[in-house]
Amino acid sequence: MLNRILLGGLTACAIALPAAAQEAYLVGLTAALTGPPASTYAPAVDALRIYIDRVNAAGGVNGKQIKLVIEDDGAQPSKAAANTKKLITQDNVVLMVNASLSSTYAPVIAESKSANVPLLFASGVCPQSVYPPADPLQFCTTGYASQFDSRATLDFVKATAKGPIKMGFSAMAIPLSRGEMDYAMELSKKMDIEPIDQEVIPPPTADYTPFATKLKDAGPNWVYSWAPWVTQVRTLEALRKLGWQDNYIAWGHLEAEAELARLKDGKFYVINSNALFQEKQPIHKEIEAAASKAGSKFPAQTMTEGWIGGMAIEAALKGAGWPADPAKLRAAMENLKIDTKGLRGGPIEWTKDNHFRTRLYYRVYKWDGDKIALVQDWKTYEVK
Amino acid sequence: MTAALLQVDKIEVVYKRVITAVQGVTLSVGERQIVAILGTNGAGKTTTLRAISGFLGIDDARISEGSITFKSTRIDNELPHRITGRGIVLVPEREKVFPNLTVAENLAAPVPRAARSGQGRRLDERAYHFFPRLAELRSRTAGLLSGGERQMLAIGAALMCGPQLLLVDELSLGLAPVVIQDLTRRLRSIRDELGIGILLVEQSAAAALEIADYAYVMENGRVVLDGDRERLKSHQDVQEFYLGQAAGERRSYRDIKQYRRSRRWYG
Amino acid sequence: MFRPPPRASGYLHTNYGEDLSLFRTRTERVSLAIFLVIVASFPFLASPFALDLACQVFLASIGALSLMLLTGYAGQISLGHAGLIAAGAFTTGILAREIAAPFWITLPASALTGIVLGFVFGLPSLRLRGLYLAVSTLALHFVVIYLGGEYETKRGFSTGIVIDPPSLAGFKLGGRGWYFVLFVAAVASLLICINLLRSRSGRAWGAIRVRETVAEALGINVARYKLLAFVISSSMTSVAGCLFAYYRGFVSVEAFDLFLSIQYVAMIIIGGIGSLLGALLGAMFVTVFPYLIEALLRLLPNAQKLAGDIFAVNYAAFGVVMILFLAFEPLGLVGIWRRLQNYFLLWPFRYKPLAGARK
Amino acid sequence: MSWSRLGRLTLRAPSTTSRFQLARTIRLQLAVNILVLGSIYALIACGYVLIYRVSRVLNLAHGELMMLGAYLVLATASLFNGHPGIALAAAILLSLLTGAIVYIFLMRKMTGEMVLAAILTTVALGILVRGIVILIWSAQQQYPAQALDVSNPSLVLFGGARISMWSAVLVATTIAVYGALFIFLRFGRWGMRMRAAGQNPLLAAQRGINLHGVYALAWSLSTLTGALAGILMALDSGLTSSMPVIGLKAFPAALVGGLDSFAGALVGGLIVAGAEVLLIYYVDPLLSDVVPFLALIAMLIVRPWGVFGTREDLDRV
Repeated sequence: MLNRILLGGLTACAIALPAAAQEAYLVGLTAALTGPPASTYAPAVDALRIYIDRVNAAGGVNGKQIKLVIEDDGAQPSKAAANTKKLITQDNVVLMVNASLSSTYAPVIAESKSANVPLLFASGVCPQSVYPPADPLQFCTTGYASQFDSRATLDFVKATAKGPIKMGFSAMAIPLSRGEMDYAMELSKKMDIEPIDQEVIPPPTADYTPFATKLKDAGPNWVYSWAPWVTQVRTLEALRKLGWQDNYIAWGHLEAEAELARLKDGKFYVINSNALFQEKQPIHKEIEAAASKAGSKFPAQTMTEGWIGGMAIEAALKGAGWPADPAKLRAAMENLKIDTKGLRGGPIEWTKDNHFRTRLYYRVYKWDGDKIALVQDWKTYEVK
Repeated sequence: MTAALLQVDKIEVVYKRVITAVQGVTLSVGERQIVAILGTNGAGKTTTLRAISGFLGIDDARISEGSITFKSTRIDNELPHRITGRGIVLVPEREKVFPNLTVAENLAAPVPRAARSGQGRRLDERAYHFFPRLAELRSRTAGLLSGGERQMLAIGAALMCGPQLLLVDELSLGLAPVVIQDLTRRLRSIRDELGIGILLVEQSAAAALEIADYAYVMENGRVVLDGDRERLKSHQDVQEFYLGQAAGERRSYRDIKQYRRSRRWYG
Repeated sequence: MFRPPPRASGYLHTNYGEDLSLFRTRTERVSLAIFLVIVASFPFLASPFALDLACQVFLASIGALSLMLLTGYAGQISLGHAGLIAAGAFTTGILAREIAAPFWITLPASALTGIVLGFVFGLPSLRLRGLYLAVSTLALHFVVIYLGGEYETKRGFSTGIVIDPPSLAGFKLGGRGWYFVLFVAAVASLLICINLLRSRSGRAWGAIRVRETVAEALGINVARYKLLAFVISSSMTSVAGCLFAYYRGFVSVEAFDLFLSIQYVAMIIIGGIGSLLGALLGAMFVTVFPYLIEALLRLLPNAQKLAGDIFAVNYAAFGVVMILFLAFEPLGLVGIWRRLQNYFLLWPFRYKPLAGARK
Repeated sequence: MSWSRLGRLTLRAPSTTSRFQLARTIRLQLAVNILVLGSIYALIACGYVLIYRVSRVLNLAHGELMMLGAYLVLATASLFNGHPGIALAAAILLSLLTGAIVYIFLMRKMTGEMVLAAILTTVALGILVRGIVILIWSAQQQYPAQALDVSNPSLVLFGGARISMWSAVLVATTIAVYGALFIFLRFGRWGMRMRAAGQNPLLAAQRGINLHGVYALAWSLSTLTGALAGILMALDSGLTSSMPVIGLKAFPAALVGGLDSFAGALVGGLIVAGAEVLLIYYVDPLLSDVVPFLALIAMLIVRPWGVFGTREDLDRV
């Protein structure tokens, strides 16, 4: 807290750290650290930075340090484009990383393609172009992927629900979320789930009750929401306030673990591709230790995406050897196997034409009595 | 000369750092004395009044020379609401009431100087005492009042500030003569009962000289003549140019056109 | 009105040609030559990032000039500038995507959209003034953004419309190519503004800005000139939007939020309301300022650790600078520049010219 | 259109409640939604009106100041963690102070400037406040209700309509604030002076009213009501750094009602909220984002000075 106020007062710090060693891998990152969506991207960037600092502390990769150059684009496409151009041309980074809103993808892709520098999506949703047949320069480690998540969710609902299913949908009024909800409605018809209502909620909404009223009156016994966390949780709370007590399933963003504990709602399912921290696996303790040592203001539970991003960068740079140029790096990344040490259901494997992953693993959690319970263990889906 | 309540000596007011509106004006108002300033349009009357009440700032004007002292404390170029706090209250020329507030609210709004000494309640009666007509109009919105009633309300509201010196700007503007008579009579009774000084700025010299103990005549930003009521009334130029009594019989237009009497002020 | 730069006395002109020319004295022609040399050599010396920044400055100055024309000279406050840029960008995006129109169709098309929208944005100005007009342009901004968002989702471009750079007979515009194209566009819009302000409509706008009722009394058709101001300013802005779309290579609704409108209004205020030079200086300042702050803060030793906070500080610093300019330097950068010029113009004479004379 | 929707709903309603009774609950629930959203917009709108009415300045930083009030609750909650009452009171007092400070150190300098410069100063202030809030509290989703450990149960009103406790408190607060403002402006001396200063600043100064005092009072009252709205909304549904946008959505409500009348702000809030809720329910939820501004454009064309605003203001602006 004091540290923040100190900086808030803009007092100059005393000593300057020695400049980083000349010889280092240069990795550029453009991220939405300010602006409305910052709450979902800032923790991931912090995790990525802590991971890279830890790797550097342990001697770096192939004996060389990794210099991570972070630029904020405030989720603004024009700023993201300028940042990417600066990182590629001025800092001549060998690898570009994007941890920002999907609206910044197009300019970043355009800039890195013109300089053919490989581009890794670390905490934003994976664009279509990483699925097979993948674009040679784009890779993605983010947990959630459009269309696959809905298929896994509807499979889970079909498996657990007893009797006929009437499903409502809740999306945020951004093209990505609406597109996913439309796909889910089409898919549910094929699985004889009756889609009865879709609520599209504009981001700046003072009160979610009017939307929840409409959703509740449609009389669903299941509601599925795939959108930024604030829309998912606010719709649920509004529905509960209106006395709707049925099942609600949403995607598990990085805030999920803390929110499940806060809401303590027995019928609120969270489907996720990352393991939650309450399982206390060795990797989780490792992340918690690193986060507290680095004094990050974000809780360790929100750091899985960033950590996996760090692992991917480290593995890619190790594969490319030294000195690494974009072409060697891209070749190394094309058949990379990243061991997620339990953070995910299995390793992330990239092949020549599948830059997303060959297998997807989904888990479902729910609050049960006094702790978060695992409802469905890793379920695998092949990515064709 | 009774002890000077307000002493203005040789003030000069400059607008926008370029135009000198008033030069070398000296006047003084004693305790319980009614002083009038006569003059045509643009003679600098309102500027002088604004200089005294501190409202020059708004149209980018400033007192560049001279000083204004009120009960031996200098108040030139001081914040307007602080001058009112000392007891100098201005009854402005136009826009003299809050149109959307009722009469009672117009009287309650001002910040009475006396409030600091706690006799707020008594002030209300004072306004209604001098202007009983206002008591009947208590709940009517001020915007709907007639010209005369507005002037009464303006003076009443000024009294609410517990003034020691009342500056009245153009009392007679747009009012019927009988109303002016009534208002001037009330002004004198206010002066007698409350013992406050009044500085009256007027274009109709007749009404002003009715009640003024002392008067000044201003032209082109300078005081050209001053004296007590008798002296001014008997002065030939004041009669001709301000009171409209032409000397001798009526003359045809042609004569006047050729020979225009020049003013011998400095006699 | 459009004030020529201050110059010493003694320059007399004998014919209209000389009188109308923009660069009359020898010193001005020399300084123009030097300026052109610098501008021409800049792309070859500067790093690509500085080149990109320069292109952004040219784009911003077209928008700032048109807003200065509308708000600085015609006195019509408009908070809907981002909406107009979005309109230009979306026209280009839609035409390029739907019918793969080349740039010499999309450019005039976006100018046309600008004219139509200028007319629509301008209609309220006939009834409203000042604050209420600003609010009506703000409302129209939201409507344009809503329509853009609808188009994007209905046609499935969820991450924005990607368009490839314009090509004339196969010649693709590279980095430096863009620099010169945008420089020419900025100079063209500057000339348009200068000549407009020296013409009858310029004088009419000046009158409307000072006092509408008096302008009406002087026989100026206030409605016509207000709409003219809106139409010209909007068409220039949407052309800037079209160039923006081509330069960035994509169009998405998130790029044109309210903050962009505020940045443009900040440009003309910080630059100095009421002078074209102000618009240019303002555009340069507001575009370069965030990167300046970032570079400055990066010097802080533990910059890396506080990465997340630096950008909030950047955001707050922009607010502080705007407040400082508004509160302490109402004349803006141009005020400072004019004072500097006066100082050197009267260099031997310490005495400051009559303050009233040079407003 | 709406009939078919209603018909489809009732067919599938559980058989126990009669068709008539269910339709009544829906209508009641819609009325409650309109009431809650209307009082949110009205409480925010009265902040705009308070400042505009007295000093003719439109405070576009109202959304950010509202958010600052909510974040202050987080700070005071950690200071007085144990008794939420004191924490809330402290936060409200702090925001009152912020309003006065903002006026004295910033807006006082801008009184003489032109309209655009004053508006832009408030925008710059908004950017500054947003930067500081993100700096100190980060952009994460925060929950003041959790910090004050107060719960937010859902209350069942007559006829089956439901409302959350804090929304009910918000509606009550709005009514209380408007009542207090009405009495203060109608009968309080300082209230009358505020109205007087709003109508004719020059004459007010001549009557000894200290204009700076009145403007500071207006600004602090405005941040007080803004903070109330921010705090209650945050307690009801959590707090993120994107709350100022809601302040902007409440702005059309103030303008539809007429920028210088409180009755207008109240009615404007209800009109905009009603339009939004009914459109969401019967037409298309996506419109709720654009509805306030469409209502604004319609009002600006028909009656620019709003339902209750005074006409002459328009020319003087």
